[in-house]
Amino acid sequence: MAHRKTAPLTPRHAGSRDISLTIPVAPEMEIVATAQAAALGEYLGMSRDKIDEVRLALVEACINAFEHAQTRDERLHLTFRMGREDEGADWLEIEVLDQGKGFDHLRIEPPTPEQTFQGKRKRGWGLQIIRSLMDSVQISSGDWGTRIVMRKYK
Amino acid sequence: MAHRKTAPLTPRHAGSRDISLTIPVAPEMEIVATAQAAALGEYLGMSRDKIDEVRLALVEACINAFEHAQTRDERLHLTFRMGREDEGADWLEIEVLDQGKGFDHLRIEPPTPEQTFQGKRKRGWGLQIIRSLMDSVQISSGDWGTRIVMRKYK
Amino acid sequence: MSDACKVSAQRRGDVAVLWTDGYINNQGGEEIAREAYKQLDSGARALVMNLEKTRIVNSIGISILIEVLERVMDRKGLLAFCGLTPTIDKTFRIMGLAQYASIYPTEEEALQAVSARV
Amino acid sequence: MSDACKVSAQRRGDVAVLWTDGYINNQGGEEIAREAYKQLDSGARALVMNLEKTRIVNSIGISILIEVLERVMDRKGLLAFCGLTPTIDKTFRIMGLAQYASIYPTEEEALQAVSARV
Ligand SMILES: Nc1ncnc2c1ncn2[C@@H]1O[C@H](COP(=O)(O)OP(=O)(O)O)[C@@H](O)[C@H]1O
Ligand SMILES: Nc1ncnc2c1ncn2[C@@H]1O[C@H](COP(=O)(O)OP(=O)(O)O)[C@@H](O)[C@H]1O
Repeated sequence: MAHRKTAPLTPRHAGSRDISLTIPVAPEMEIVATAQAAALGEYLGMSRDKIDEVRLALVEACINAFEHAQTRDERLHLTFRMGREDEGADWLEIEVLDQGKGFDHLRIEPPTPEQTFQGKRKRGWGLQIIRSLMDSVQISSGDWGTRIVMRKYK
Repeated sequence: MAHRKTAPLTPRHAGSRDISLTIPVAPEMEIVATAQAAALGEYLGMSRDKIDEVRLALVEACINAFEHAQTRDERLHLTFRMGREDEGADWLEIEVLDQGKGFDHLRIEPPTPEQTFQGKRKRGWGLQIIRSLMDSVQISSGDWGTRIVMRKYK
Repeated sequence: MSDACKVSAQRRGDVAVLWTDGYINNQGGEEIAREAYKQLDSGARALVMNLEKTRIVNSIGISILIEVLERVMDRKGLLAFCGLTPTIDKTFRIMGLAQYASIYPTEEEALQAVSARV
Repeated sequence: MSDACKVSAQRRGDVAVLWTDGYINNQGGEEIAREAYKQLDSGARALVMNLEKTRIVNSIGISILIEVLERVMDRKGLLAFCGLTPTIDKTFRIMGLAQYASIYPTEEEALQAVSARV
């Protein structure tokens, strides 16, 4: 594992306004998780299309953990945070934490449509989609697992 | 407090299929919680009306904790479980746990419509509504807080 | 917050129709009460509340609706509900609101019934 | 599970229209592929996929749709999408599906366009 770090296994800064959701690693649980994202997006008054973008990014983060992480606890830990910039822009932040094997995200090559269409490998788009749909994305990973923190402005 | 018990402060039997949700004690967070209940009801294929019953029962349990519990951690801990009886009936169970001051639920007098209409006190219906809308309800409370476990069959 | 209940109203002679949209909690209930009292104060003798765009009324919301109903009854007016989901209907029955107010399936039926009585 | 994607289809001459309803993940994608191949095998030369009742297609679902598109292109057939939400449209563009398949706002426009070309 390239990024060995001390394992921050609890959510980054568990503020009292955070909402935490733990789901089992099981098919379609990612859709159950999106219900929470949608409810908070609505709470903030986000548009339906932006909520869909957040939901898809969250789906991709969840299925990555389901497919690749081999989590030790067979659970996925989500934290939802809402906040407002000084200039007044509301945001919704979602942290997806798995206690899995981790990966070196800097060494993941971004896929191209050409490769996807010519080649046998059609996968590898999850992180790309997350980055395109969210306003900011931070990934940290190590042998403690993987944490993705992604934010969308209203 | 009438019911002093050793404090079971973690969810009863945290099975790996459980979904846990922690929300802050704050206005309208109960509605955010109902999104989770609705998503799981839909996952089980529950009818829209039954899902509404579960949502309202959950709202009542949440606002009770918000209003009365004086939680030490300013958070409410929800656990969602799904299961199937031997005869094949699916159910959704929701546990609402607060770390508040507790109350003696056996000494709560059920309200009547007559009292409600004649008298000054119009409140006091929350637990009654929960019991009417859910198929089974268990309450335990002590100075560790209050736990309501309620189940609805599909 | 998009969950906040929106209330609108329209006057049809002696009858005021109120429409709600969204979750009726304490704020939603107070919003409805404010509009209801405004209508009563400006001469409405009957209120029809159409809740078809509301899926949840919590017990605090209902307790406020009961206060509105008492105020209407004090003034010898009428209050009718319509457009209730089965769950809201059930809750109104549990709390006894259904004993003192009338409930109709549709706005049309509610309007007809109260218009015949004011 | 109500989230599972439902797929239905109807044949209009050389063109088969497929409608999806719900979340398109691996199972949903495979459901669509099965129906698409059935239509191609029974002589359809163009497919129109109407996704207006789908709000989420995940990357696995899209990868399966790309396989369907390749199979259609191998047979010199046509594939058109319609009824995409802005988010699905965006994702199709990111993954390049939009470069190889055509996307139309409505089913009518999609049908017109492919019918003119088969
Ligand atoms: N949570 C995770 N744990 C371990 N490895 C991961 C995780 N997320 C992504 N990866 C690795 O990064 C690669 C790229 O992920 P992604 O862009 O989502 O595409 P895909 O999942 O389709 O392969 C995966 O194939 C996997 O090797
Ligand atoms: N989670 C809780 N913590 C402490 N006290 C509670 C809790 N839930 C209910 N109670 C007590 O039980 C009473 C009855 O509750 P309920 O039937 O929901 O009606 P209401 O909340 O309208 O008073 C409350 O007034 C309160 O004293």
